[in-house]
Amino acid sequence: MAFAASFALIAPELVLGITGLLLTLVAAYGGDKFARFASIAAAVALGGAFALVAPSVCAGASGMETEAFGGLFRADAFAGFAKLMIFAASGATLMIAPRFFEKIGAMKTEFPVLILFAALGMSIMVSANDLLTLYMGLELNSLAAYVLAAMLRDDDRSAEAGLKYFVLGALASGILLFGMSLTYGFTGTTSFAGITAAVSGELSTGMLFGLIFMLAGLAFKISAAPFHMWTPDVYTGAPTPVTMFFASAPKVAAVALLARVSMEAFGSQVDAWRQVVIAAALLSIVIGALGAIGQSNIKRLLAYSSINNVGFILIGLAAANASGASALLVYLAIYTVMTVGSFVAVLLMRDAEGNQLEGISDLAGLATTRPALAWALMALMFSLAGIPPLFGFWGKFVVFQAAVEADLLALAAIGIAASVIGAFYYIKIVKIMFFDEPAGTITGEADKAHWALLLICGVIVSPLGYFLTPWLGSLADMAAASLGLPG
Amino acid sequence: MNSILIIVFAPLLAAIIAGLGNRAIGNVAAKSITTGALFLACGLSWPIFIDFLSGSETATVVPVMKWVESGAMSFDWALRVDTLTAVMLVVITTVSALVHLYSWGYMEEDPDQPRFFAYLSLFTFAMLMLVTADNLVQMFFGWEGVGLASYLLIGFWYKKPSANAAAIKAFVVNRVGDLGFMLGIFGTFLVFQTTSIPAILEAAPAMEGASSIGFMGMRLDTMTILCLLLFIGAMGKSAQLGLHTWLPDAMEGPTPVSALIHAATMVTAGVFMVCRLSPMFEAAPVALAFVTIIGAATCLFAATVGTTQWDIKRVIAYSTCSQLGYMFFAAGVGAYGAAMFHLFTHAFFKALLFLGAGSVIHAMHHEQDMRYYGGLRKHIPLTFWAMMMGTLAITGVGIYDLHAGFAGFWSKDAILEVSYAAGGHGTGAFWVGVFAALLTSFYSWRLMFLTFWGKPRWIESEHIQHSVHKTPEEAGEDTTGGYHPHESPLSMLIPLGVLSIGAIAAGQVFAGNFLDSADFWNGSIAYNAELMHAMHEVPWWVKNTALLVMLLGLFGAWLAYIRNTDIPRQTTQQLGAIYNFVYNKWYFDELYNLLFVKPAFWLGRVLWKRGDEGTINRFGPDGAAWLVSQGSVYAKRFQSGQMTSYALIMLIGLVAAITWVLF
Amino acid sequence: MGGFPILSAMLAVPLVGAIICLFVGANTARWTALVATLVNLALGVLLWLNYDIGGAQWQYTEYHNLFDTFAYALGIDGIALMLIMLSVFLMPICIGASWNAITKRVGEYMGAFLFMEVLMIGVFAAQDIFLFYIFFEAGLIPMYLIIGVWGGDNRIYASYKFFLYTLLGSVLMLIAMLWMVNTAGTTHVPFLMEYDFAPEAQTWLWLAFFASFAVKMPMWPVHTWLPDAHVQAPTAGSVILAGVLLKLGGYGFIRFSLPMFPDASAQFVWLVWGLSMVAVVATSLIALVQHDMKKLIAYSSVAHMGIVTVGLFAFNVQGLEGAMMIMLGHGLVSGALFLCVGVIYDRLHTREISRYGGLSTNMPAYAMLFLLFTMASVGLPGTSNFVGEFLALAGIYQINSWVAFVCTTGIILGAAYMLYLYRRVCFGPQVNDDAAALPDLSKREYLLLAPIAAAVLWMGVYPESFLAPMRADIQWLDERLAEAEPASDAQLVIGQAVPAAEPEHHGEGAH
Amino acid sequence: MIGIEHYIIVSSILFVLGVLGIFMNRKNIIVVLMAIELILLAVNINLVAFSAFLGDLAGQVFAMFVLTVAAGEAAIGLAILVIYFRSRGTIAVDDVNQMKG
Amino acid sequence: MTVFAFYMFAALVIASGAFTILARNPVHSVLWLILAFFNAAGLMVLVGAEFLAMLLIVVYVGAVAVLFLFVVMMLNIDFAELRAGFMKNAPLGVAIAVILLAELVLGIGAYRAGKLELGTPLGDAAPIAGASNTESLGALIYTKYLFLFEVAGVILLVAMIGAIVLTHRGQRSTRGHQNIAKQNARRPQDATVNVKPEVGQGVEL
Repeated sequence: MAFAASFALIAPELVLGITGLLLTLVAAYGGDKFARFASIAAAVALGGAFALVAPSVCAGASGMETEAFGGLFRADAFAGFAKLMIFAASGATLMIAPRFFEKIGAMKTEFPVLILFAALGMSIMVSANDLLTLYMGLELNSLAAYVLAAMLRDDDRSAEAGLKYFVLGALASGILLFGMSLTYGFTGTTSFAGITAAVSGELSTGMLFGLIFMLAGLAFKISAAPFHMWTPDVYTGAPTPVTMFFASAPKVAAVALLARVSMEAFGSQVDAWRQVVIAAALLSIVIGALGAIGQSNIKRLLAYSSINNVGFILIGLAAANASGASALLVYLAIYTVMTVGSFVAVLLMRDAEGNQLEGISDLAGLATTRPALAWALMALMFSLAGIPPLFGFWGKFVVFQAAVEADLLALAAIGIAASVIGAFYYIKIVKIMFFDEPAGTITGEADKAHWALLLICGVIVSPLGYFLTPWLGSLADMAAASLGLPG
Repeated sequence: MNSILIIVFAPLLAAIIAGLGNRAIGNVAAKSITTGALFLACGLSWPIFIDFLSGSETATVVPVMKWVESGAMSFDWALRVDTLTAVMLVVITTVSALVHLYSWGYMEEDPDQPRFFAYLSLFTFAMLMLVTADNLVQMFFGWEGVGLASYLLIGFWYKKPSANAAAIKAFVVNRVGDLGFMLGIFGTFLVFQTTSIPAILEAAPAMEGASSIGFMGMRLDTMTILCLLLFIGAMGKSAQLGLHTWLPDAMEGPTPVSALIHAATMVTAGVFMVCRLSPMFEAAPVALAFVTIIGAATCLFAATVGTTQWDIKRVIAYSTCSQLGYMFFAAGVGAYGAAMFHLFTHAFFKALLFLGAGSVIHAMHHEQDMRYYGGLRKHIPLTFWAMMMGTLAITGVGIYDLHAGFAGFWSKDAILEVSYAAGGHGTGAFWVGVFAALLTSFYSWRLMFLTFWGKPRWIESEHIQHSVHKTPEEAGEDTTGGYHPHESPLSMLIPLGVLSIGAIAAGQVFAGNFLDSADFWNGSIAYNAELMHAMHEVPWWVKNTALLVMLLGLFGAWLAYIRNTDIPRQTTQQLGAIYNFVYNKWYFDELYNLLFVKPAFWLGRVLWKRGDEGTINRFGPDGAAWLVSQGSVYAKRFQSGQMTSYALIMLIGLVAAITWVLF
Repeated sequence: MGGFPILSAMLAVPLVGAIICLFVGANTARWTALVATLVNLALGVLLWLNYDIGGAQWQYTEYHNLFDTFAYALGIDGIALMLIMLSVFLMPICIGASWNAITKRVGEYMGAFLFMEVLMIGVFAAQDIFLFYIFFEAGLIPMYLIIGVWGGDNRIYASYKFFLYTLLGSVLMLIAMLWMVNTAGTTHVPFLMEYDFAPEAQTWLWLAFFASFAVKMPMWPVHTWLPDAHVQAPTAGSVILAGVLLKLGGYGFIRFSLPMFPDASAQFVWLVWGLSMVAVVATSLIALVQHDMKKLIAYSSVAHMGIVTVGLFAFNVQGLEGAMMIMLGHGLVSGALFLCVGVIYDRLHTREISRYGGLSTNMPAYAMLFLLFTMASVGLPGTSNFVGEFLALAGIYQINSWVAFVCTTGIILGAAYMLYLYRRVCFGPQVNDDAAALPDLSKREYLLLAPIAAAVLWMGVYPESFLAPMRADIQWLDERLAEAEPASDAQLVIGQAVPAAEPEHHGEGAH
Repeated sequence: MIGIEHYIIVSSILFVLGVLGIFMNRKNIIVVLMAIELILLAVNINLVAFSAFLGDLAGQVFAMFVLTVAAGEAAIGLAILVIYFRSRGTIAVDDVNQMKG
Repeated sequence: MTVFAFYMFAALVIASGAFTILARNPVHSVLWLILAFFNAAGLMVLVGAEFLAMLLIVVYVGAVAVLFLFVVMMLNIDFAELRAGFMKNAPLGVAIAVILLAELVLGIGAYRAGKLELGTPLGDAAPIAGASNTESLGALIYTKYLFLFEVAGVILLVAMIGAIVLTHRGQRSTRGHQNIAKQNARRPQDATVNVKPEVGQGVEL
């Protein structure tokens, strides 16, 4: 077995893993004094991993050469594309988290370690080419995530968030596992390639059950309705940087994984799962939109917004063709930027003492008191709503384009009509910031790092983002091509 | 013949200068410019008319500018001059110039004189555009332009609510007619693929009875429907029965306006249009019958109402309406020349009557109610004589066998005779016309007697009371209240004099040309030589009926208003319901109010409150918003915060998915 | 002009201006905006002067392929040229109208307006269907802000309604566009205009586009956002809304629905006619009973747009040109009417008609201009709207007399509600002391209204200037539609007499 | 030999019991955690049975990893439970509803 | 014999599973859970997976179940309050669960004994002929599944870090839970209660 080649392929994961282990030691021996250092080191490691992944993405790596460890692991462009987003989002989390935790005296050296391991888990997830790898990566990520959610252990809401996330997450992974066991039994193999071969004929009921259970388990991870119920509570309760992390990186990983399982492993049985995905997509769009209306906590609103957005991502998945996969990746990339930007903006909501504010009403009149923040948030909101010329529109555009190409016209029509409900609460935020009398509560200073990140996200979601489209589009196309889907 | 350009555009230029200059250039300048422009136009018009009389001039078209070209539909600004136009030119410019002059005196004390003169000139321009139109759309331009001017002038005293109401009424009722006119133009274009009047008239005869067209689900004779639609436009402008309600109310405008627009020129535009398009109407016998019937009905209706009104201007207004009826039934029986002749003479004597009435009103401190007049003959003799000339003209005084008479005698007699000669519908129209002539005589003399004879009843007028600062009780026996009516200034008397000449002589001088000369018309109207010949052959009694009924009317008026002034009261009491019916103008206003105005407002409110807000908004956007907000309430309730229910929902989702794919 | 990308320049100037406005003080922002819009107006004039009438169908084309499904493609035909001219003409006036009226957040306001101008020009100039969509949709954002930030008391409701209503209308169009591009294999509008989609597909595509354009237009019964938006928007916002944004719907019909789906257009002709007829009559009646000036004018816009839609769906040259002329004329006239309302609103801060009265006495110049625009709105010949209304109605009459009849009643009702408005505002005794004390137009206001007045008269007297650039394009469209054109109900028969006493009912012609 | 169906039935029943344990319980979170273990047990039975019947050891390897993860999961779960108890003073399921709506 | 053993183990595993979730006392639940593990191990032995069976006992019973017991004890929960109760829409939950079970059983076709078609393994993880189950597994884990084996290690590490991060209290005193004021404020009437149980009924703890 060519272990050397395999290790070369998992170089990014190795970087993350080894840094994680080293930082564990730092944490164990150095304590919380080294929290900042650990954050920076972890961010550097993520940067390194990013740099290691980038070439394979740009080269559009695919095929046998990308398989490591006897086909357990696959470092193709699709995985690479997702990894880039995962690492970027994780890095962003590390950039902004210290300020948040330090303010409340809860910064721990373990935080970057857990982020690193979570990123490692996600990285493995998206590279999974075998049910076992899938499960291990997913659990590595999940376990780290449960801990991160409950990180503020003295905070009621954080503990509750951790608990809810854990219990429901465990249930979901149980469902997923049960599905995997059935899949294993009825296909005789755990490798995706084997499954693909086994399901290419007629789908037996057992396989079908396996498929559905697996989809359900993964739907939990991407918080697609009706497996989304944990999302608002956990997003609200978890520390804001962690919420940002949850809303971005794991979602990318889970979506990529879902795409791989459904489009690649079960790619020949599109009809079996398409209906389910469509139903989940529409439900997510509607429930996400309805739930977001009337929220008073911005994190909770963004949680619903993420559910809403997942619905659109699933439309790309339902298309089940190369352009669908590409669209899904493009959407994910834009969504990641938008969601990171939104949460950075939320983190910038501080009162004079530097305490975090989460109430939407605190945003009142922001356009006059803090115009830069208000304009950035407005751009993000319109972008999330998918109004051109902001970049968020492009995500919706490619997704619906894929759906139309796959002849899913009714889905596209209903989906886009339902997106209008979503626009309602996005423009409500704009309304509060621009039309209302200033509340004057947001007066606190902010870090340069936050502003820098917000600026980057703001520029990307602005119409300037369209300059990225050729580049983003071709990368996503190459990544999608590595899945080997029909046109 | 480029003088036509000056004739048409000089008033426009004057209107623009006076209108925009307004207070900047001052009253005198504005008045001088407009009046000057009109006299210039008038001076240039008569030569053209005379040239046509002498036959030395033929129809010409002076192109001005491109207007619209849209596919096959193309129409340009152009000025057409032919006999018909020439007749209208002299009528318009003469009356207008005189009215301008008259207004110097009449409007002396008004603060807004430049505006008034600008409007008057603007009107003249629009009217000239109408009569010089070479295509239907330019005619429509003039048509609407005079409507605008009429609106502005009726509402000239814009602070008076009644004037505003009358102005809007005039415009909107005219628009009803315009609806027909527009549809008529569209239909004409559909059929002939052109809007050029000569082209249409050339093609029209070929369509007679041999063509059908679908219109609003019906299958109709092409020319009939086209002419009917166009005639609806004429009905609106010429205040024919059904669309006449605006005309009496239009008397809210200053009296010179009534004289110019609502007597001499604008209201006759409908007659002009029918004459202008006479070859088309000739091709549509059904439409012509309709024209006759409407004309006769209007003639009768307005005459009856005229006998009961107290407002001096309203009496004349109904009289105008009635005279327009004569013109229409003349046109309806095919005697377009007679119709135009009556239009021509009527312009003079009716303008005279109005201006005379204006002079009376001027003298009586803006009192218009004849009940408060009386005995004015001696105080304002020149006005009296002018009015007398007008009355003699309108009542048609003249003796057939002597070939002598006032202007109205010639034209009205011609109409009665020709309708008798035409037979068919015409016979009916004749009898109606005769009866209307009786009434005309009665109300005209009634007006004269009430105003100029009898004892002064002035003090009962509020206007006079204001003037002399006395109540009737204070005045006691002196029913004049010590008020001294003054004869009008020269600027007002000169027009009266000029028009008196017209009222006396216009018929005598021009009858031959208008009635009996196909050469004079030179193809500008459909000239039915046979009919005109037959007109002269009617029985003797027909020829003298008009005089007879005139005398009867005179006698009746004398009886009731000089001899025994109790008769009117007794008669009204005896006739009761009929009197009220007539006095209230056959309840047309009330009926329209009930049928159109009130339902429109009611419907508007219903459509707004119940429709837009109560239904469309409620179930549309607001309903959707409500639905969404309800949905969000449920979605929030759904998110109970309980882990167990979350788990349950996940499970339900799972089961649902399995069930879905299994079955 | 050689290769100078004048359309891009017209997009760039206001865009740069908008960005500058965001960062400068109030007064600088005002001047920046004014200069930017005037420069654009100058560019627009150049555009018009250099437009080669009778030349190529598409001129000033610019094409930069960004990537496979998306191109920066600009280019105009005569129709677009006219609408661009309308936009650039109204913009400086809007800026001027806001000069004193807007005092808070001036920079943002001017920025929003300039951004709006970019989008409007973009919509008319876009030759890529998706570029069009982006411009079309993006207009929601600045307008939402304009209504919401600088609007009246009920601005929140109005801005939400405007935003969501129009968004809902237009999203389905995107799906339809995606399908079309997928099927036809190009995003290039001129190509799509000549592409023959399958008739069954046309039905659905047409409906999707209709949803968008009908809301934008707005057609009855999806018009209810308009009164609210108009009433609540600041004066200049109403001007732009009525002047240009409503025209996007009509432009959409003429650029997309009709040429791309001629069969479906014919198929749904009764839908359009029916809704238009209801719009003309119902909204006119509603306008009659309004007591808010802006609402009245807003409803009148709906009625006018009804005539536009029947004109568009008359399937002949007169109808199409008439519809275009109404759009241009209505853009000027309704804009001017809103400015007129703005003039007195700035003085008295109320839109209640009953609070005014007798303004002719103390504001004669204002009364005169208001009268001119009132008459233009009524469609008096010699003003801009007449040409359009006349041609549009003449056009529809060629194909259906019932529709023509019902829509022509609009001229009666239009006269009624406009004159009734004018009477209550400018005529009558001066019952309100404060209204009686209002000063007449200022120089600035003269400068705003006089150009529109001149344009209104110009269009009425010599519309050839405006018709000529469009003629070839309308002709092209008419030929494109010729095959699908529904039968006329007139069915003129020549040479076959029908007895008058017994009119024959033809099933085809009767309805 | 007992057929594979029997094992599937047993594991299905156990799985459903585990699921029921999660959402039927309203008083005690610890039992919820145990129910999760039941689900994992069901999965393990399935995997092992399939592995045996297929003659393929991947299932057993899988089961072994599941066991490992389950142990880790239990540790994390209990740790979260502990801090939850510390901050709230209760482990009743019903009380875990501070965030909702 | 194996048939009997299977049914016994199967019945017991299901029964103890049921009692795990139904028991009122968490301690009982843990004990029922342990029983379930034992029986499951039995089932595994029946199919020849003795290593897994052993692992189940060692890991689950030896570690997990004990951990549960430990936590149950540590939290010092007032068991009197912990009566087992059901959620309000329990019938719905049960119905759904029954449907799920029915679909699983019927859907997969498990009722048709002997006719179930399993997949065909690729053969890359087949047991080594002649070697014991444990040996074959070992050979696989350290070769084919080495990568995952390492990942499993990381997972356990994360679990450890997580548990420590969450529960470890740094420089607090050993009597971290002690609240002097609360202790002082405690009154006998709050702390003690006099119960008189009926004959045959226990004291509710």
